[in-house]
Amino acid sequence: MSTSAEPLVQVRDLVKHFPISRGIVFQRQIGAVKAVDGVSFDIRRGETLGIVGETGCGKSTTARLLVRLLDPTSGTVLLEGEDIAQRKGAGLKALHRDMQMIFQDPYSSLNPRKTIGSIIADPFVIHGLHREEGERKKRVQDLMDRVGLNPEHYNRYPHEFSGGQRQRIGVARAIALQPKLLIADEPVSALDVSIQAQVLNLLRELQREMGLTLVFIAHDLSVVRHMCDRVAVMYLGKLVELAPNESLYGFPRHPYTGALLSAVPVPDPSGGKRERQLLSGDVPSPANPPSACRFHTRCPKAQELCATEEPPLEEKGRQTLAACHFPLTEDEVRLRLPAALSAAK
Amino acid sequence: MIRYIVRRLLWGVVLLVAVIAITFVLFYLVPNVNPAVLRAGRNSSPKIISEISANLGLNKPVYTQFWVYLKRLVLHFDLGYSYYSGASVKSLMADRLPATLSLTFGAVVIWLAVGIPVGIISAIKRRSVLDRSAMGTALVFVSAPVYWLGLLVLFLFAADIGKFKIPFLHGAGSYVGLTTSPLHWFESLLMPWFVLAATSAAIYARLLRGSLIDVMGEDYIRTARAKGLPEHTVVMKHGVRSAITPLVTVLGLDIAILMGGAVLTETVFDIPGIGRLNYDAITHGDFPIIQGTIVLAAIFIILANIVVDIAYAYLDPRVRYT
Amino acid sequence: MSVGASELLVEGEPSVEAIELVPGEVTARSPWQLFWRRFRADRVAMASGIFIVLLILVAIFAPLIVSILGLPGPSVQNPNLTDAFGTPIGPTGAHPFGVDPLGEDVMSRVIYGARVSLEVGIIGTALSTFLGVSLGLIAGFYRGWADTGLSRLADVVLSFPILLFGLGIGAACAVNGCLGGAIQPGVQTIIAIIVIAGWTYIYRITRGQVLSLREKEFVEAARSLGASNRRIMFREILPNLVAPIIVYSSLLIPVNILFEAALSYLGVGVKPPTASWGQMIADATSNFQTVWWYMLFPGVALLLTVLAFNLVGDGLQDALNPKADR
Amino acid sequence: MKWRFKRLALAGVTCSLALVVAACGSSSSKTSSSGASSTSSNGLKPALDGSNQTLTGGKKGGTLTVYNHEDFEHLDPGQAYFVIDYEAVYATQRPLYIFPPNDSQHVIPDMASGPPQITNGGKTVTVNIRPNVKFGPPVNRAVTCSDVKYAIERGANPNVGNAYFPAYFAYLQGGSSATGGPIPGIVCTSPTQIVFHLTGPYGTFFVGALSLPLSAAVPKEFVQPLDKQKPTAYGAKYLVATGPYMFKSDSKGVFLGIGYQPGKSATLVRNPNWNASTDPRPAYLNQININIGGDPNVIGRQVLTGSDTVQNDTPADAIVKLAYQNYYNQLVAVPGSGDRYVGLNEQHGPFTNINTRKAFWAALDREAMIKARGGEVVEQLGTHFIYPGSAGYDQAGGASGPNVDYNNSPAGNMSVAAKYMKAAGYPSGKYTGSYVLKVVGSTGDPADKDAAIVNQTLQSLGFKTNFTLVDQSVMYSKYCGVPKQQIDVCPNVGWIRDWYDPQTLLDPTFAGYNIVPTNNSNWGMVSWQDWPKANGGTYTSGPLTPIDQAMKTAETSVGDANRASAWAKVDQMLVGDAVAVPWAFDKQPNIAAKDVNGINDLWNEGSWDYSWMWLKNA
Repeated sequence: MSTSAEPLVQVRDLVKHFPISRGIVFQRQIGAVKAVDGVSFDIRRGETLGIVGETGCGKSTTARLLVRLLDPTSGTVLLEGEDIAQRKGAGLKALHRDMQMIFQDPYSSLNPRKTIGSIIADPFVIHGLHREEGERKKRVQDLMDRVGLNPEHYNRYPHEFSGGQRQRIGVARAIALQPKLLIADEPVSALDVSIQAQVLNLLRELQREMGLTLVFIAHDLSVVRHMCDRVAVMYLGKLVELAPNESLYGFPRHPYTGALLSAVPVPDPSGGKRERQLLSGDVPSPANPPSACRFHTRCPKAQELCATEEPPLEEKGRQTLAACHFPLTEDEVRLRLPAALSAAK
Repeated sequence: MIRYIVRRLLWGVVLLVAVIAITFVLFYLVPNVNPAVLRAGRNSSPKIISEISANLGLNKPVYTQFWVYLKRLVLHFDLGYSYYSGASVKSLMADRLPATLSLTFGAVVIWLAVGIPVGIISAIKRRSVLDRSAMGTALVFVSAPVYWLGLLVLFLFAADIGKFKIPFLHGAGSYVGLTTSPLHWFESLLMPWFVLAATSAAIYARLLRGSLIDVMGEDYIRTARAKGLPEHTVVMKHGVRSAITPLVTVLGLDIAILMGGAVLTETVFDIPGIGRLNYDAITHGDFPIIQGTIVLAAIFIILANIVVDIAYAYLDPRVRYT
Repeated sequence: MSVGASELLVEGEPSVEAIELVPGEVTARSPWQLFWRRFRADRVAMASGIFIVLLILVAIFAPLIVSILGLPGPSVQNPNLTDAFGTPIGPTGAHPFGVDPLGEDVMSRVIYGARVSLEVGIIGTALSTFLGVSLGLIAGFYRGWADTGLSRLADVVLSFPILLFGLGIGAACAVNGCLGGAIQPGVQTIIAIIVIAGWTYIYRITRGQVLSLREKEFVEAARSLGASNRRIMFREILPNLVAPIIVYSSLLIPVNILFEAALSYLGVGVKPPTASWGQMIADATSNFQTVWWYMLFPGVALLLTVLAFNLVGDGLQDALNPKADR
Repeated sequence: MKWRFKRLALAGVTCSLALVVAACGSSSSKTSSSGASSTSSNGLKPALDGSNQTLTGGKKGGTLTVYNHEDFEHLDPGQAYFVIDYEAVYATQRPLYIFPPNDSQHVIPDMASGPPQITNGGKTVTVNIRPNVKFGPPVNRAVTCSDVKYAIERGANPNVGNAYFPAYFAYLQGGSSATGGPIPGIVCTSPTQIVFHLTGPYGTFFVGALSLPLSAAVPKEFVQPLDKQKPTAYGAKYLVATGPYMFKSDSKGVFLGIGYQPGKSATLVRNPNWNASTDPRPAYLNQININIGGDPNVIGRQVLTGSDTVQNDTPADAIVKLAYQNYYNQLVAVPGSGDRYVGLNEQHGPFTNINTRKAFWAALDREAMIKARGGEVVEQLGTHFIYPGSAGYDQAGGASGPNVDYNNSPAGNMSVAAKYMKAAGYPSGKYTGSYVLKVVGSTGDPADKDAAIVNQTLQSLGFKTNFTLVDQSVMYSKYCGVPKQQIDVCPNVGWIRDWYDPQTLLDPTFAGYNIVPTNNSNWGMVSWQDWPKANGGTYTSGPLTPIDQAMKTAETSVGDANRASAWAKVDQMLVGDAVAVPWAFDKQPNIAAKDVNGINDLWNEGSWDYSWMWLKNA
């Protein structure tokens, strides 16, 4: 594994708009859902990057753009310095060997008509690896063993497995090609809490053993904290804060991050009181997002400037990047998130 | 809502023009009787034939003929003249429509009156002997060709030729208009109505039973029961009302297709309806009538689809106008 | 249930969302094994299935069976079997189903008639299913213009009064065939009509299912593995369509058999000397009150065949979707 | 179901139609020489044949109910050409001459006041017109020569399109180029005298054409404006009568929707302007109600058991049988209602060889074909082409026909067939080539049965066939009547004469110079000369074949007896050349209620003549 300082992936000004069209015979576009609207960040080799945000904020779209399940409206994704949008044919296929994904729903991510043996063998078949039947089967069973499945269940169908087992199947499929980058899109949100930890531990284990770079997407900040080195927070298609784990949880700067943290039921050893910062109103429609700072309609600290000028994502100390004209102060954090600040200390 | 209806109507017009164009081209390209030859006398000279061709506009290119046809259709609902009798297609169809409508609506009444109760009872008494025998009978009727059923009924019961004559069941060819003699009209249609309705009654009973069973398993039915409503109220008010919605789609289309001519039934019972007209025209290669009846039937079908969509939206609030 | 009234010859809109193989007991049984077990338990459907198998054998070995029964061939004319007015004789020991006005043996013709019905029912259904599934896959998978175009085309086809249209085509192709002789009159023409009219039902069902399947994560998973579109369509999506397609096409078979019989009845389908049940019934209409056997037996054969296919179709549906027990 | 096209079906071709019918009730198909009354081979006594019907002593009054399964085609005397139309037209219109019901070979004056004078070597025909015949309402004036002249001239107008004008009225000077305007060959020398100038010595023959409805006077000032419409509205919406009856009409002469509901019914009432003293017809009935449509099986029973009613179409097989067995006196089977034969293409394929044609003739089971049509009560074995009731029938061979071996086995004789196949160059006695015969027959019981028998016979001779059935009109107008289609075998063709003269029977069907690119009625392309293929000409040049030569001679022979023997000779040549295989002479079965004194027009397929019949209980 390369240890060069160059990030594994560089994301620059990534935009994805989904057109909204209407018409029976001739369709015309009448608008667009701005799912991802200008996002830039790096993924460093070997790290685990968390991406969090509410449902619909664009995190899953971002993940799909990273592995080219979607093509961006504009912007670039560089893998080891090379634009993945340029990949075609065999090159594109090869790209999929480097980047793999684990999906959110273990029920729908496995084809109910195929045995798990053939599901896990798919990557080999597609990429023409281990063509010999016996060898392929052995490889698949190794993988099953490695993710904690009984290799003898090779011929069973997905419906015969529990949710956690299914997610392990998904993991086995994703690591079969030994990718450089593994993107886990809310891998445990559909699972029972008791099972979640097992799957998370499996992922951490694999990351350590295989030296994987992991992008971990979640809407649950506590899960991310358990897994990640750095965390990116998204709101309505924009990156609002990007910080190392400790910085984010210790001293969130963006009011939105603050609100998210304040909603997490963190056990508070200090027993002190805290003032919950509740988000008012609904998330605005991504088809028609608010001007300038998109959070200004719901932000407790919003001022006139926020509605007219978009704040850049910039260094706010402690390696934290945040896009906010009026970031949270230490006092505010202390008042609202006493546990957070104390944990960081 | 208005926008939705207007858009559906516009699309309906497009569909209709497509149907007309396809039939036009198709029947133009395939061999049929040359109407000019038909009109000309025996051993007629090519000169006469070409004159008649010119009279009928047959010497013009297809697209011109199509355009003329369309123009007359839109401006005057003029569908041309029969190659055979020279009568206007519009008047021929107007003349035949009452018989077809009589046949259709009588049959619809019967199949709903039979199919719906049977469907409901079968669903409620699911797996009972009653249910099983009703559904078994239904499947037999679904499988029986309507014309054969017609012959069989005529063979057994017709007042004129039947083995077990039933005096008021007049046989084939006994149709008279409603205005001529309401009683005779009614009696002469009894057999065709029942024969035509048999298959549909069976289908509707099966459909309704299936969808009622699904509906009765829904949560809101359980809620209604829990509220202590009497069972028949639960079934009729809550169950049947929503279970019947899918039938509306089928019903609209069925009526439309039959209004366009119940060819088989009209043939067996010799009822002078649109279907018979079309059938005779096809055997004679009388293109204007073929085209006219297909256009009429297509209009019914397209309109029915639109009406059904709109009705569906009323009946099922989940459907949105998009 | 999707079989339309025989007069209508049009299906109702598919009422089934998705027929899924529902997990049964947790054993290492494939969905097909589960399905087979359930189907086998359905005695009516099994009996119907056996009837159909026998019928297919009868159709294939018609010449053999006719000679074993000691019957004359289906087109052997014998004027001695009609009286001075041309009225044929009724059922006798030598001619169990009687003879027709040409002195041809009705039983022999009923046996040979199974060939036409099955050919049209099975080949017509197979072809329209193939076309419907292929186009449905393309439209549902690629969406966009392909979808718009194909769906609009289906709308147009569904706006036709199919029976009237079939009558027209049947008459038009009667002598020289259609498309410069590429489609021969008779069975081929009927199959062509069935395919032209019938693909839309399967198309709509397939398209709908593909539209929802393509949003499933296993499709994304395959794509993220680098699978090609073709592989996704055929290896990921298609296997999930097999069950509903089997159910719908099994219910289309009886509809198509009735359609052939109706066209032949109306005189534009299969024509003599080829024996077809519908054509025999048509032929019998002019004298059915005296020559009742000529009307009765082909009709019964048709009824039983269609009924058997309907029962098997119902059985398949129940076996594949035990929730919808009917 | 069985429908009966009456006369010349469309397009002028036909005539063959699906009628069921049969022959003089009597003649056995095998032996008897002509119509008399031996019993047939199967011991059935023949049905009544109408030959001894009484025309006198009727009672006046009453209303007759008529069942027509089929609808009318044309009621305009200028267009009418089917038997079904003739029945109504001859009751409402008066041509110059008519045939009395009992006599199919001699005309009597109708609108004419006396017999025609044929002068100038047969090239001029002069007819005097009755002075005191008035048009019915709303015209109400006396008929004059110019009304007759216009009636004939409009036959050439494409908007009218008379079917037989080109065949018979082209003999008039200027007739062949007429398109509806005045014809120089028709001259009114006075309001009551009309003179026809012909291009040759065709006078004897031409007089027959003056018995057709085209010569029935129409009121020129009333009809001419209607004839400008395409097609004419005369006969479709308006009609003016000259005969004893008229379609019920309003004061403007509109009968559509009043006296005629297409597909439903028609009503004939007395013409108030008709004067019995000017007309040979007695016209006993007061009114005729015509019901259109209905199942032939049902109609038949209603008629047999009802009163004051007749069936107009051919009854269903089962009804004929029922009537014969239980209502013998209510059934009439009128001989001489057409002939049927199998057309064999002499210009393409295996049937260019005369021996192949003879082999097929020998092999064909003509008795089975007749049986399929209802048996000998309604059919007579066809043995040549001039059928009973036509001049020349006996000279041409009568019932048994020419004594040639291929004609002597009505049930088919495979050994004779094999002999001719060998002569044709197939030593095995069966066809061994690869040619696939195109066989186009007509749908509808019983035509399809006959076609199936023909197909079976062809296959038994070793031929491969491409066998198809289409509607009869399509069969004629699209296939058998179009030489370019090169149909090899037409099993369901036939012809009905326009009147007794055999020219009306043989000339359209077998003359090489009558072959046309469409609407052809010489289905076997017999005597085909150098008809310019595919480009629409008619016969132009080249030496006449012997058959054509004989036809030309016969066409110009003068005098009934001479004509009969000249055409009989043509018939014998046709049989000798096996140009087609005749298999049936039709008899027309008609049924009436027992209290109806039905009168059949023997000259016109035995159709009912409403102007002569009466009700016994009137």
